[in-house]
Amino acid sequence: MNVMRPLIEFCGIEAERLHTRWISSAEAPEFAEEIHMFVEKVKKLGPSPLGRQKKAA
Amino acid sequence: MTNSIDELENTDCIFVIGSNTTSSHPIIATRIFRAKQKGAKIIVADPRKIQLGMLADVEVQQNLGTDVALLNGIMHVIMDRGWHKQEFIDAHTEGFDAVKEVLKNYPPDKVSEITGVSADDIVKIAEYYATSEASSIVYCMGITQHTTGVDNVKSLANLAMMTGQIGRENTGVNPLRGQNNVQGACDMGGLPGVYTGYQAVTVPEVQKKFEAAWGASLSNKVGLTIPEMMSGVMSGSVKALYILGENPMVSDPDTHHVEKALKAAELVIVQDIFRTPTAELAHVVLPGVSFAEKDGTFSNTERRVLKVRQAVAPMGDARHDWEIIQDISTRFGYAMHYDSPEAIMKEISSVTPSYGGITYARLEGDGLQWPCPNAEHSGTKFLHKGGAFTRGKGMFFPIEYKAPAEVVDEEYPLWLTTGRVFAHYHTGTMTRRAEALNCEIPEAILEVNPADAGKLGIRTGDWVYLTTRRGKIAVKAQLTDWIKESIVFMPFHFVEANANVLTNTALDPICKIPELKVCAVKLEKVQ
Amino acid sequence: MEYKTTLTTCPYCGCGCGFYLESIDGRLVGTIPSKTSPVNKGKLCIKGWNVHEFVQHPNRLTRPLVRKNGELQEVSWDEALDYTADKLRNIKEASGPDSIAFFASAKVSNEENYLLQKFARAGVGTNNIDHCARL
Amino acid sequence: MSENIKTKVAELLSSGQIKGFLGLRSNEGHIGPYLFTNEAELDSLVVGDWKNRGDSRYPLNKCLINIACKYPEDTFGVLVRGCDERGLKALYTWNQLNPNKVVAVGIACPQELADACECLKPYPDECVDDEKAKACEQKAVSSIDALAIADRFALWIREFTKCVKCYGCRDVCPMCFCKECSVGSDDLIHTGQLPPEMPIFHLTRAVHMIGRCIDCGLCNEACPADIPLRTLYKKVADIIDKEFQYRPGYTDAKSPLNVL
Repeated sequence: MNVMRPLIEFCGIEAERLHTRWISSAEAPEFAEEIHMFVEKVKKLGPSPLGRQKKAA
Repeated sequence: MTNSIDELENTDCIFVIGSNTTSSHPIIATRIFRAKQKGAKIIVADPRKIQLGMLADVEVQQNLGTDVALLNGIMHVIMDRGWHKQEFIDAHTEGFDAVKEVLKNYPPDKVSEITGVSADDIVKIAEYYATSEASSIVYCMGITQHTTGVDNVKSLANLAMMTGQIGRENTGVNPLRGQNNVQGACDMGGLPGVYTGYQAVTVPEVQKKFEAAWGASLSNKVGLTIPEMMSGVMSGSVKALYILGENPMVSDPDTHHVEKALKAAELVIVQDIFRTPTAELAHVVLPGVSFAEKDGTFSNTERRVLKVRQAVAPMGDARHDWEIIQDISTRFGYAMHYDSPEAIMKEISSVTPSYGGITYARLEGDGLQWPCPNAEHSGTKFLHKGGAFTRGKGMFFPIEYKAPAEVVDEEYPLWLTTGRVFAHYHTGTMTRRAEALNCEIPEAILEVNPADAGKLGIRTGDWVYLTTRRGKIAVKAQLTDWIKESIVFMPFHFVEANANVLTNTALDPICKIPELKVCAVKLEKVQ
Repeated sequence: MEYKTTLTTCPYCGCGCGFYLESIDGRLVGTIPSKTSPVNKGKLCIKGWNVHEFVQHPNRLTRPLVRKNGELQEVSWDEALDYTADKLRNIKEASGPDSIAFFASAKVSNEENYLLQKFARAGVGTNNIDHCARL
Repeated sequence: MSENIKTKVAELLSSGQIKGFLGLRSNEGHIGPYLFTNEAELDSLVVGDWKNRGDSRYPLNKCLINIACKYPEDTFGVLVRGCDERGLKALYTWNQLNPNKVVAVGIACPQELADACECLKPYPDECVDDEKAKACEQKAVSSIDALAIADRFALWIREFTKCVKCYGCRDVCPMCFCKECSVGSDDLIHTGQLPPEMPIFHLTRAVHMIGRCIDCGLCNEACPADIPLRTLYKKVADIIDKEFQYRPGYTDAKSPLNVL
C-alpha cells in the first residue's frame, strides 16, 4: 500500500481509490461492511479519470 | 519513399492513409510520435479505428474503397480556397487543367455521402495538409491493394503536386514497404517489364546493353505477373514455376485457385527455409537459408541499401540461395561463376545506373540511399529535388471515383477487409515459430462491430463462418467498436483460418494488384 | 567457446532496422538493437526483438526433396540440382522459354534476386519474373 | 580513458585471469557489444561514444548472463559504468551471476552524461579514471510531482497511448531475467491489444521494478514511443528508498523483497 499509493498518485490517479485490508474468510459481515464503506468513499470521489479517458477514446 | 524516414520527424503535417503504422511499421511510428511532440498536425484516414488515430488532430474513417473520392474532395476544397501552389504547378508539372475539371464533381457534401467522412473533416484535412509549411503523405497497402490501387496512388501524387508538397525536405509521397526487401526485389528487376534499376525490357538500347553484359540474347517481350502466371498454368501456356522464398498458398488471393494452378503445373520448384503449404505441392524443394545465415544486402523502404551479415552457419545441408541458383543455372547450360555475394554486387552496380556507386566497402556505417550513380556520390536523401521529376515534368492524372470490384448485396451483406497484426508478419512462417510472438497473438481473430454481432447473436470468443463467392472459413470473433458497422476485419497470417481463401482476385487493370482490402462476405455463427 | 555479436538487418518489414544477433557456439541466443543504425537507433518492435527465435527452428528444411511416387523424398544436392536443371531444359525445349515462370522474392537479398532474374532472362530467355510486391 | 581500460584488459587477458572481456567495439562504422578474447583486438575497443558521450551504451550485463549460463565455470571481464556496476551487484544478490566469476572494469561517466541520466552515482566503486562526476538532482521526477493530479494523469495516458508493445523495456533490462513475465501474462493484461491496457501494462511493469531497477535508463532509450519509463521507475525507486531505505545496486545487501 505504501508503495502503490504514491505510485498511482504519480500517474494521476487519486491514492484514495486504492484500499486494502486483511479480513479472515470467516468474517463475512466485516467484509461486506468494508466493501460498502469503500464503495461509498469512491462514489464521493466521483468518476475515475480512467473511466473518463475510456469514454473519450 | 520519395523522402527519408528521419525526415518525418521534422515535418509540419503528416497525412497517414491506409497504413496502420504502429502495428506494421512501429519504428516509423516513432517518427510520427516525435513529429506530434514537436507540434506537427497528424491526419489519420483509415476505414478502421487505429492506434495512431488516438493522437491524431483529425481522424476519419472513410468507407472501404472510397479513397479516390476522399482525396478528390480534399483537392476540391484546396482549389476552392486557393490553397494550391500555382507557381509549382506551372513550373514543374503538366496536365493540371484536366484534374481541375474532374475536381469540380467532388464538392465536400457529395464526397461526404460517398465516403462517410464529414464535410468539416474534409475541409480540415485540406487546410492542414495544404497550408502547412512541409507536409508528408504516408501510405501503405490500404491504398494499394484495390482494383483502384493505381488510381489511389496517382490521386495522392496529384495532391502532393498541386500543393507543392514534394521535392523538398520533410515532404513527399511515402509508401511504407511491407517486406524487408520488396524495394530490393523491384530494384533488382524481379518484375516482368524491367531489368535492374527499372530499365525497361522493351527499350532496344537497354536490351543491347544487357545482352552484351550477360553474353546472351534476351527477350524484349514483357513477361507475366504472378496472377497471370497462375492463369497461364491453368490454360496450359505455363508449364513450370520456380518459386523462391514465397508462399502464394497463403499470401495470394483466392488460394483455392492458386492450389489448382500449383497442382496443374508440370514442374514446381520451391526454394525456401520452411516446408510451407506451397512447398507441400512442389516437385522439388530446395533448402535455402535465412537472413541470419547469409551475407548480402537489403534495400529498405527509404531506398537505403543495408548490409546483411552471416551470424551462424546454414542449418543441416541447407545452402546459400545464390549458390543454389548459380548451380542450377550452370547445370541448365548458362554458366555462372561468382565466388561471393560481393562479386554479384559488383556486377549489379556495373549494369544499374542508380546502384552505380554502391560497393560493400561504402555500405559500412549508414549504408547508401539510391540513386547513387558513382563512387563519389553520397546517396539521395529525397527524390525530385526542386520539382525535378524523373520524367521531366510531374504528370497530373484526372481520376474519377470507381466503386470496388465487389460490393455488398443481400447474400453477402458485409464488407471484409484484411491486414496485419503487430506481432506477426506476412504468412506467419517466421513469426509463428517464435514463442513470444505466438503467446502474444496465437490465432486469427475476426473483428466485428457489436451492432452487427448483436443481430446474429455473436459474442466474443464465438466461432463464426465467413463465406464469400470464393470460399468459406471458420474463425473466432471478437467484438470491438474499433471497427465500423457493416465491416469486418481479419489478419492474413494464419494458414488455418486463411483470409485469402475469401479475398477477391479482381486486379487493378494497370499494376495487377489484387483487391485484398475489400470484398463482400456473409457472416454466420457456428451452431 | 565462441560468443559472437553479428550486426545485420531485420528480415521483417521494410524499415530495415539494424541489430546484433548474439550467438554462442553457433546457436542464436538473443537480439540487441543497434544504437548506431540510422533507421532504428537502438529501438525495435516485438517482431524484431524475437527475430532470433525462428532461425534455428527444428522444422527448418535442411535437405533437398524431390517428389517420387507422389511423396517428397530426401535426395542429395547433386540429384536435386540435376533433376531441376534437366526438367527445366526439357520444358524449355518442348514448350519454349515463356512456358517457364519465376517468383523472385521480397525476402531474399538483392544479390539473390539479381541472380534469379539473370537466370530467367539470360539463362532461360523469358521475362516471366515477378514477386509479391503487390501482396 | 579507453587507453587505461585497454591496458587493464590486456593484463587480465594475458595473465589468463579472464577468458574474455565483454566490452564495446567500433567496427564497420558502428559501435556494439563484443567479447574480446585476445589482446590484438583491443585496438577497436571503445567506451560507447557515438554522436554524444556514452550514447551507445549496451546491456552488457544481459549479454554476460547469456555467456555465464553456457560457461558457468569460466571467468569473464565486463566493462561497467556506475549503473552497470549497480546491475552486477543486484544480479549477484538475485543469484543470476556469480561474483567470483566476474571481473568488472569500471569507468566513470563524464558530467554531461551523468546530467543527462540524472544519475545518483555516475561512477563505479572502482574505476580506471580518477575524475568522477557529481551526483545529480532528480528533476524529471520532481517536475511531474509538481503537476496537478489531472495533468499528471493526462501526461501519462498521452505517453502510454503511444506504446507499441514491443516489450523492449523488458527485453533490454539487465534486471529482467524472469522466465515467466507478468506483463506477458494474459491473466493480468489482455494480450494482442494495441495500445496495451492503460495504465495497467506500464504500472504492472513499474511494480515489478520495485527493488530491481538500477536506473540505467536503457529501457527509455529502447522505447520506440519515447515513453519516459526511466522517470516512472525512478519514482518507484524513490518510494522504496523512503519506505525501506534500500536502493538496488547501491549496497551489497539483498532487496527487502528478495525471498530467494
